[in-house]
Amino acid sequence: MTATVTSPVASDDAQPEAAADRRFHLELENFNGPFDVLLHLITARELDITEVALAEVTDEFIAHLRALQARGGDGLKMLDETTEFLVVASTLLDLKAARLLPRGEMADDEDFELLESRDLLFARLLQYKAFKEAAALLGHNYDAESARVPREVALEPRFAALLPELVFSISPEEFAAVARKALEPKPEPVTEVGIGHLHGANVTIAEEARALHGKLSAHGTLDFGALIADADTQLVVVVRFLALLEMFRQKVITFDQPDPLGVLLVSLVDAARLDTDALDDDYDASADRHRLQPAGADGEQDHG
Amino acid sequence: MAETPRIDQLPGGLASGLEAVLLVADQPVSEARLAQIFEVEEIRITEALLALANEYDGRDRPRGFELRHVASGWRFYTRVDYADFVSSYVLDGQTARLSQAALETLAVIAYRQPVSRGRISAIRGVNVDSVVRTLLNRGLISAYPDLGDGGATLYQTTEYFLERMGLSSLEELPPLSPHLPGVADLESLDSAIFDD
Amino acid sequence: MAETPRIDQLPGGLASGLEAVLLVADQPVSEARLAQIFEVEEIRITEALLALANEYDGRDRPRGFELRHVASGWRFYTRVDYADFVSSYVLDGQTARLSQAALETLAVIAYRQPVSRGRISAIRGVNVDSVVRTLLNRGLISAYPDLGDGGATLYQTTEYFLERMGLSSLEELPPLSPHLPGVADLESLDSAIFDD
Repeated sequence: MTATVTSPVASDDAQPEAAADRRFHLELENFNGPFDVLLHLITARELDITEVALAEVTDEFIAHLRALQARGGDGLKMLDETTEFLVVASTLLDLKAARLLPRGEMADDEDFELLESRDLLFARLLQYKAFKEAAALLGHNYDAESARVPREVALEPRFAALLPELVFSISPEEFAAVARKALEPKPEPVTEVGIGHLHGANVTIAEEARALHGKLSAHGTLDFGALIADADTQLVVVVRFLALLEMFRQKVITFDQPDPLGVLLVSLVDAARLDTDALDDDYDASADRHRLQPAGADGEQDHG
Repeated sequence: MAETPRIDQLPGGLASGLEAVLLVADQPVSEARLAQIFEVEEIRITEALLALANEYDGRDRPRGFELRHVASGWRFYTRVDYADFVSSYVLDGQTARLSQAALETLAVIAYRQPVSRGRISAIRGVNVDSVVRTLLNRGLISAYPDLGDGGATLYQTTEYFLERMGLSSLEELPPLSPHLPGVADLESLDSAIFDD
Repeated sequence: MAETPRIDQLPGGLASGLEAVLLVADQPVSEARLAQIFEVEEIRITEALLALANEYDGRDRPRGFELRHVASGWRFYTRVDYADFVSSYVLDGQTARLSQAALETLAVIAYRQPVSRGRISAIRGVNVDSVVRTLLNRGLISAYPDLGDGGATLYQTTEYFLERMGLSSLEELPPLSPHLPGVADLESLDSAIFDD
């Protein structure tokens, strides 16, 4: 039991034909989110976590994501789950893409970024793995302790009688008020896990697109490094990259990359085409429009 | 019973088994019940308990606890010689006032009785074990008679509670507002929480 | 202390006195507190408790109870061997198992406390609201005292958590996997990406 992770399909190992069939089919409910799935995919292949065959894992992970989306269900919860998976999936995709490209020298910042995002993903995965192992230990302790029951019984009458006479002067009405307060449904604590932490408090694709649009309008053509020079977190970098992809789709800009892994040049072609409202619709669930969740989804939280 | 009872296959045997069960017994346990638990004849239970009680009274030293047979069964009690020390433990830090937590818990029990600790915890959002014990010790609540269904212990308020509130019956408790969730809603709330 | 402590004048002496007090205790009792009650040096308490625990473990037979040091003090527990019989007598929330999600969340809180739900979610990659609620109800975690800075609620493990895990203190938690980057690195990792 060193670094193994309990596999929900471990029973398959007993069947040779199941082992041959490496296709991805899992009981989704058995998993605890993207890291759990990723860990499973890696351990199912008996791979060293630091040398993951990214291409294979990525494909299966994306398949899993599709299955997750197809499952449907409670709107906000789905959104949470899906976005968590998306972060992992997009990082994996990034890495897979990098693998497919010819290996070159470490040319510039983007390479470092790619490495960084890989390291970040692995760091998070390792971290999750460590906690999962700790959880197994705690679970073991918890179960073992369940076999012992502590003594906790009411006081013997002779000692109970020693207790100082209770000062208990509350009117029935006051008492009812206490009951009312205690029985009232508690307001749900504010959820901190919207997609807020994905985009940071206030990083949105639409906003970043507007900002990029502004920069490009001023300079015409800029390389990617320059566009992210003032980004203070990885998140902003990621969001700007997504924004650029969107702008490319809207034919606002074009890309040019003369050399493999070389400088990525971004040029403005048609400034008027930019439609940031569409970006809000697609990405920004904290805006007023909620296209990603069914209208009136239950349990919607107030982010504020 | 042709087979050796399970308890006789354990190192401490019936004596230790009885010690274990009685240690956590909140009220006296009858010999019949113990016979059922250990799957042995009642006479063996009686003999074993008498031997234990005897042992505690002084085979090597009088223990700090004694095993006594009271009305409905057997229970551990502290030995009277050490009452001073026990009192000073019990009285240390005791106040004459009910804490806010105790009062709220009492209110939940009063309006939802009979109710289990699990349900109270779910309603209050915190573990209530120690507060429930305080209320028991204060005589404000008592365990609801065992339904024999193996379910969790349920709690209810006592006559003393009514006395202290100046009420003659529970019906005199002021009604709560109509928008509070009914018992049915709480059921589903609980299962949502405990199935997690 | 020139005079002989009162407890030494009683037939059973300190050992029996400790048995009596611990019998009424409904939570772990610290050695310091026992020293105060019996008016003897703490070291004598420690030695006496260790000797008692040892004796229960099997001088003549393993007793049905054991004396254990958990959380911040000593407490009587039933011995594991008799768990089947004890559980057929008491069936309570005690034995309800924790889900995988609850255990993972508990692990993150135990090792990263005090920690916000946002941070836990970031580490586990999923929303943890309902699991945190379950753990609060079970009394395994509690809200960290509000820092008054308007920040998110932080959570920490409770004394009861230590008891349930059979630990004397958080320091007894086994170290996290050795492959893991240093704690400091992860802190910065967390805050770099997930601070909201």
